[in-house]
Amino acid sequence: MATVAAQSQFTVTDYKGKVDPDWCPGCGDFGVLASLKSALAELSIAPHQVVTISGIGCSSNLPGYINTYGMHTLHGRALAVATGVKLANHDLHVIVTGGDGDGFGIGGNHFMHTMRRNVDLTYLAMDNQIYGLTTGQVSPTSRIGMKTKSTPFGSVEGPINPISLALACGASFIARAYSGEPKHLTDLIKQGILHKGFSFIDVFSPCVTYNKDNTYQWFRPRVKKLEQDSAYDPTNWMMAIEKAQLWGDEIPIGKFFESTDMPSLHGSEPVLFEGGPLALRKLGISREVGRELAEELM
Amino acid sequence: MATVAAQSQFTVTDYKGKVDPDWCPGCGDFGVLASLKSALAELSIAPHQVVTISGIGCSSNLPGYINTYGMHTLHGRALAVATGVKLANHDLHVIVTGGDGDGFGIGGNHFMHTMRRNVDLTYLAMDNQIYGLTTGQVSPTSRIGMKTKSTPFGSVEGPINPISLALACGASFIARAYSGEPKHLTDLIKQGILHKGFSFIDVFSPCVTYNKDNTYQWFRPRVKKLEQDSAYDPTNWMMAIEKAQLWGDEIPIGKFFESTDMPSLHGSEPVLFEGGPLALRKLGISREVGRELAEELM
Amino acid sequence: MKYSFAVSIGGAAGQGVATPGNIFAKIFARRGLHLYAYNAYQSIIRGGHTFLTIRASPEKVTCFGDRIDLLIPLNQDTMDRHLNLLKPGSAVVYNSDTITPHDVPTGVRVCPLPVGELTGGSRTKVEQNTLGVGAALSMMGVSFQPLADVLTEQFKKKGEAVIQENVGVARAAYQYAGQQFEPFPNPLPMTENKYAVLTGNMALAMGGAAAGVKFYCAYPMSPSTGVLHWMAAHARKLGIMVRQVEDEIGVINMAIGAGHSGCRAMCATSGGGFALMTEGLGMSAMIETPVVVIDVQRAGPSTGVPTKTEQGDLWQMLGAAFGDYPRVIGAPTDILDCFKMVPEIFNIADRFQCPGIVLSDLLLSEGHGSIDPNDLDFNVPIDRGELITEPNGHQPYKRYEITKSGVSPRAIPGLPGYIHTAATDEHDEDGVLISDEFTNPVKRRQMMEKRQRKVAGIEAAVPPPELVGPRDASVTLIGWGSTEGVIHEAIDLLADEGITANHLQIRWLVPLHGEAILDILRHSSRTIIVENNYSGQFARYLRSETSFVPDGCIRKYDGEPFMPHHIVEAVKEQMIGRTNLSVPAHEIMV
Amino acid sequence: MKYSFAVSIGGAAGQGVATPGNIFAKIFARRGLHLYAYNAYQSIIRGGHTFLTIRASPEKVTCFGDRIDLLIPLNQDTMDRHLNLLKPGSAVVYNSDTITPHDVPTGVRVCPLPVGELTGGSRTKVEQNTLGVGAALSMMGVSFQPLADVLTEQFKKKGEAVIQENVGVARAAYQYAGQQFEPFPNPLPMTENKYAVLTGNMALAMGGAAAGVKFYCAYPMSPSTGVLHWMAAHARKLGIMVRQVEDEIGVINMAIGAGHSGCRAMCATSGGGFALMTEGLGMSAMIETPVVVIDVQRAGPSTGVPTKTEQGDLWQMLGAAFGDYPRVIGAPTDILDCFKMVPEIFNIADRFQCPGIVLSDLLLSEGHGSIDPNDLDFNVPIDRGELITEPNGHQPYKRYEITKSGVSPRAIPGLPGYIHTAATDEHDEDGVLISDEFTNPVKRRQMMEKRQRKVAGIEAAVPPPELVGPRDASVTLIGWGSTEGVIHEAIDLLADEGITANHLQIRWLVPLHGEAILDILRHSSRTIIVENNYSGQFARYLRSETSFVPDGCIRKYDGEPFMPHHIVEAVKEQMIGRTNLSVPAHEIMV
Ligand SMILES: Cc1ncc(C[n+]2csc(CCOP(=O)(O)OP(=O)(O)O)c2C)c(N)n1
Ligand SMILES: Cc1ncc(C[n+]2csc(CCOP(=O)(O)OP(=O)(O)O)c2C)c(N)n1
Ligand code: SF4
Ligand code: SF4
Ligand SMILES: [Mg+2]
Ligand SMILES: [Mg+2]
Repeated sequence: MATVAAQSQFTVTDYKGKVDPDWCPGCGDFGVLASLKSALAELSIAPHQVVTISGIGCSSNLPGYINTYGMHTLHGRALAVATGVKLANHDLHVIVTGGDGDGFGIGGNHFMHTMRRNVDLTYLAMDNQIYGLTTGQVSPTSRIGMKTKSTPFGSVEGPINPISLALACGASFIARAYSGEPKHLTDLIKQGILHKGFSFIDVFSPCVTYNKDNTYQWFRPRVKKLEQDSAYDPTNWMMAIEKAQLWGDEIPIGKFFESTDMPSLHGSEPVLFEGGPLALRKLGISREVGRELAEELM
Repeated sequence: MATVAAQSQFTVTDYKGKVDPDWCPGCGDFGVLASLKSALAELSIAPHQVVTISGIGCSSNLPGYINTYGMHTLHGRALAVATGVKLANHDLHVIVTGGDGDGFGIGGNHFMHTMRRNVDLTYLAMDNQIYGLTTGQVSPTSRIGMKTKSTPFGSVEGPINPISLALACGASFIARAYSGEPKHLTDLIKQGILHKGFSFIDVFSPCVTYNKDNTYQWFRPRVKKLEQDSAYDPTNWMMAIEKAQLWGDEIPIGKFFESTDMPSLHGSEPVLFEGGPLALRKLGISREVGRELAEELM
Repeated sequence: MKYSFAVSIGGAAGQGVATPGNIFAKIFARRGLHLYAYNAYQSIIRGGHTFLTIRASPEKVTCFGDRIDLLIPLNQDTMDRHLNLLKPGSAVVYNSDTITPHDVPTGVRVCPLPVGELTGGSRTKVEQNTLGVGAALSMMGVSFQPLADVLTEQFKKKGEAVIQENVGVARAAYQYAGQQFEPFPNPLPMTENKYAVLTGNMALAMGGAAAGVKFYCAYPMSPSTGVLHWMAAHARKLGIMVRQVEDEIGVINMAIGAGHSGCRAMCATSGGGFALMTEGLGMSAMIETPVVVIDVQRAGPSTGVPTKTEQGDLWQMLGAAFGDYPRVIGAPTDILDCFKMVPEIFNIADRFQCPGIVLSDLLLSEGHGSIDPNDLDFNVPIDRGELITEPNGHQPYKRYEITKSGVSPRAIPGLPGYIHTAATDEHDEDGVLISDEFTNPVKRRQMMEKRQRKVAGIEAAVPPPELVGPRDASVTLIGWGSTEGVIHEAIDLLADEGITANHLQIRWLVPLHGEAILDILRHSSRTIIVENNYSGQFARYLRSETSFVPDGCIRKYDGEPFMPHHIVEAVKEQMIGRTNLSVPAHEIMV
Repeated sequence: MKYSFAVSIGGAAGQGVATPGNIFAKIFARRGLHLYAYNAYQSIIRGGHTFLTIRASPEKVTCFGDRIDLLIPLNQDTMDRHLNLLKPGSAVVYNSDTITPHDVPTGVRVCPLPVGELTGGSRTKVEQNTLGVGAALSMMGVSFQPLADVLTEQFKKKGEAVIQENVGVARAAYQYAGQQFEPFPNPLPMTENKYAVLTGNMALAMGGAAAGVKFYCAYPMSPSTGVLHWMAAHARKLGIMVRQVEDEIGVINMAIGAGHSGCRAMCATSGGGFALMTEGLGMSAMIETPVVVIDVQRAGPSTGVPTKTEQGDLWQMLGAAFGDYPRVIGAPTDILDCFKMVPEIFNIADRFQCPGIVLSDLLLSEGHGSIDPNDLDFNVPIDRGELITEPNGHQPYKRYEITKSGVSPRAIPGLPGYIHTAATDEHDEDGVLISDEFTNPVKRRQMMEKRQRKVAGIEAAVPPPELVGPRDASVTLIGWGSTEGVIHEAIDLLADEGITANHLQIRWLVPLHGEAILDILRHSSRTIIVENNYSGQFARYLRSETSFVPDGCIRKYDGEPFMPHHIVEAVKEQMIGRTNLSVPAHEIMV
């Protein structure tokens, strides 16, 4: 797959941000950024029609590195902000990026509820199983036994499984990717953006500085693409939840699940059926309507 | 099953609280309170060895109605408080009660993380699919189309499935009950209390005042006990997650899942291996240890 | 107030105190009478004790006053609690089948209704209450037709039979009272006017609608939930996106997201929910995206007394979020002002791209009041400030351009040519983080000063408070927000006793216009701050801005609002020098 | 200060500025020299620019001072940024293979190290830095052995070979410098003492350990995370339960739960996390369960500048949670005080069953300082107040018994005979909700007053601040918390210029002892408040309590701490009446 599809009006350079990333050399986040740009270019989405929204963390610095509208919000709150952005202007493509701590730790409640609402966002969790920006503490996806600055004797808490969680919360598009597989990642991001509803992609994005357990060397031999398993059916929820339990010598990546028949939140909210994006509608209330409202009180 | 097992030192009256519940006549919460008292009596657990902890809501008023130590905390925070209580004194039996809004709405993040940590608590979610105390708004377990004061035209958001969620988050004991089946509920609460680790019981507890959809009449013909299905194996996670998807003419109640080989948080935290409950240990640091700490800095 | 008439209805939650309340309200308002109704209730759904007082007058009614003219107890408990509070000339109407009065105060008329007899046995909850209303209206000298009309509307859905039945029993009681009970000396007056009746919460919601709110989200929390209910009920009619969110953190962040996209976005909560929103307010200030938050105060600390009123959130508002940032905080002074203030705050929040806070309280938000429907003017000025909604120059665009006013033109996402990232980390004019790479103290200082320059603009946009009443009065009563009405009435009563008082009610809390306030208070012979909290939160805030210390304070923190005589007696005891801190006791045991 | 010597090491994040810093610190401290080290860095892991200054003296060193004596740039960028700031007599040591000095200020000595040559090609990052240290020490007149010792310890784990290699290159540089570079006129002094070196965060954690903290939980947040790291590292040794929680809301609630069970529980965060904790503080106050929260301030608003310092959270502390409730807030004045204050706050929080807040900042928490190890006395007084941990009367037990002190004996769960429910709803003496059934204004008022009576007790438990220096000084400098050291040094410098100043440093913020402060300030000829924020948060708070307005203010809000000369020059410009608000510019561009 070329970085630029023949028919696209845009190349990845059109999405180059104002500053270069200051991530550590080798950080998995570079791959995620690159794939996101490629996906947008290949889908030929104009930069100004995209809003990239993040929380706080190394990964959450991404919006500053891409030429789209961006919001670098509060730690853990990106999905809530993004829901507001999307409902206020559903013509925009809204991409959410952030870390495992941001999304599954402090942001867990918004994650759960945004999925059940099927808000039409594409959420890229840059999952490095560690708190990077705060220099290396345990994260909700850190494995039992992992030694970090906050668990110097090894973590004793079971990790969450983002894929199972997303399936349980009714997300309509669920995938896992690896920043060491950029083409595969790009393809999943494109599918996610095209999906009408909430799309979640849990991306393994190694932290080369603080996570010495889950390195590229650790992931490379383990990740296995679901797409290579002809028997795998991503419309089969039970199959997906079973696959999601695999973790060890084999770790599946790819599209676990997609359901195309769930309405998105903005698609099921009559207020948006006509009249275009709320943000562009004219303010104020007519005298008549005002009078009717007053009459209700008499 | 008699309210008092032959060998128990206690009767339900030993657990009678200082004041009588002011729940609406017919509220499902009465049944949950009664079953909790029976379970404690049958297990012969002394009232002072129990702490009942809740958030805020009609259901969260329960600690005031039972003769155990109690904490009536903040809306959505009971599980976090309870984790602190248990870790500080792991000799105590800690029961957590609260509503669907309290536990799955505002409290969702603590719910998720308390389960993955397998904190040794028994959590009774009194699930009436509505916000009762605030006089009837939509809840995370309200069905699509449900009309409430905050969704007068019907809810458009998919509900969460507490059982699937608990399974996905790695809870080690997961059950569903119905306050219209007090014996069954009592039995499940007893199992939950005896379970070493986090036990979650999602109890249908009808709100007779604000939920006109999910009434006793609605539940009674639908609930079906898993215990009656001889083929059902609650140690089989995949079987559990499949069953958990059922919702309609048949709604399974009973023990969906139990795993006895996951260590509880306090059981896996070496600080608690010896020396008894933290709360009862003597404060302060010996001169020698103090000197060692200073030496680290020289 | 020359004349007013107050009816109180008390019973257990679930006995339906609200219905007769609404019937009286409709009849009074249609009769051209102003009214104010306050319901003292508990945080339970059934049982307990709720006590609704509705007071009517040809003049504006701003509080429930000091006197009950007619008591309608729906149960024995209410009779026992309130009978002894009745003054000579007042009356009690009750169901004599189930309730008996004990030691009736002299001069109080007892009017027993043989409900069983009047309803011919069939006795539903509703009917029992309807009877009371019927009898009451007859004693007030109100004709029967208005009641028949209201009952007909009320039971429209239930069908002719039910209407007939209710109108029937109401008439029976009306006629029975006509024969058995003395009417009140002066019949309830009547005017040409027609009034609308609404709560402060409804007014706040309508104010939002008038301001052009297109996105409203909330998490239910008493006493603010009424705003959500009105918004939800009118969402489709008005094209407003209304969402109930998982928690208040989600609420504020979602609202800011919608505001960032270009909508006017609003949310409402109470103190506990606001505590969870403060981090979000800081974001609003830092990314310079306006958002309007309504905080409806209730008695704290913590869960406190969810159904009781207090003005105890002021310092939480002042301390909301860390660091220094511009914002505007207003406290509406009556129900109509709830409607008026919301659009004003939106204009300021939009012009200065900062958070705006409306500080209401249970008294104001859940109290019912009458207003002239023409005052509900939805055609309000809308000023969105320097908002770029379509490409119009400003190139090259710098979202956080350093300007003299501190305001930088704000482009909404989706426009070609204005791409930028809004970050909660400190950033430069172009929105690029300065906390990464080379933090630059010079740029940091410039950005702090740019944002803070907006404070002067906000100050200019907000009028200073004004003194009401004679400059040379012997005492100046200072209040803020919801206490305006009761202070106003207390001043009338003081006048009756020959004490002249003037009145300074603070409506804008931030900015405060401390200098203007000092100019006023300098000329006062005695100053007393009246507020509904323990520590004198406003007094402490005023002092922090002006060094001013009042001669005395009147405070109340028992969950109930002030009654006029509380203030009158406190002023008197302070004027004879008995104390400079009065804490009136609340007599009615609700 | 008679004598001090400051070395600065600058480079990109990841170049390992910390290591040479620690080496110097160890050598200085073992030499019996006091030291203070401050690292100016950015919120990134690699790249950017970090600049560490370490200053040593036989006297106590409380800030990084005004002068760099020796600069060790690890990259060209550092050379370019800082060379021009060097004063005559100072020197710069650098790797001449990769770095070149441009326009060297007169009187500054350039000392190029041919690193390649000295290391014989093999050149790891570490070694390059080690070379600089070796050369520097030789110029300071320090013998080589101490460096050899430290390097040996440092590379112990890496084995003999690595040790040899590093000691080897260090010696080479040491000798080369001995031959090529002038030593500094007066060699680094030496004393009998041996000092411990630690950060404020480590001191706070140790203070918790000393106080008997058995439960510590946190969510990582700069600049407070150091407390978590120390606690986690020592959890097993000290038998402390240390937990990283899902968010700060979970943190405060979990800590309160542990406190309720009877543990001393502590947590730490920064402004953004604290915002999420405020609702929990209200619960602590309402259920009267003590908890201690450390807030380490950083530059706000919002995410702000995570790696930069500010004193901008004060009003957030004052406004934390709604309603009125008792609490204690202290701001430690130096690193040792971080250690001392925590046990003091715990005793107060336990005695008065209320939340306690320790207000630190990045400067204090991440700065390194030397202290006499004997001052780290872990044998601190522990007063748990009226805590019932075993059955001992108090029957019949009422958890919220109304007492004169406002303190009600607190029984921990698990005891037979003391069963009660602690509720965040208002409750009666027995813990039964009054918000249900019949809300009772009398009981509500009694409970408010009971809790608030504790304020007087807290006030008595906390000493008023004291003035340091001559009463008749020509200026009084008022600061709070972390600025004590720099103000102290500024006062020395002012004395050198013939200006006598005295010093009032506020350590306890709530309660403030306003009267005592006024008594002091009344006698001051000129008062200036020095604080590290934009709006004068302390000045405004002091005014709210005392009406006091200072003659002038010195403020800084660019993210960097004050340097002594900033204050000196500001005082001088204010004394000649040029301004009454000074905002010093920060020269070193980090
Ligand atoms: C309310 C709040 N709490 C804590 C922090 C500090 N903080 C910043 S980033 C972060 C976590 C970073 O981990 P992750 O989200 O996994 O992102 P990564 O850096 O690993 O990409 C934390 C705890 C914050 N900014 N705000
Ligand atoms: C922070 C906060 N937000 C909102 C509320 C208001 N509130 C009290 S109970 C409740 C929800 C009640 O629903 P649920 O938890 O299902 O309990 P139920 O009453 O149905 O038993 C809410 C929103 C609160 N007390 N605190
Ligand atoms: S610390 Fe880890 S996550 Fe952060 S930039 Fe470096 S490698 Fe990436
Ligand atoms: S409102 Fe509903 S939940 Fe609450 S007490 Fe009544 S019936 Fe029960
Ligand atoms: Mg991470
Ligand atoms: Mg509920």
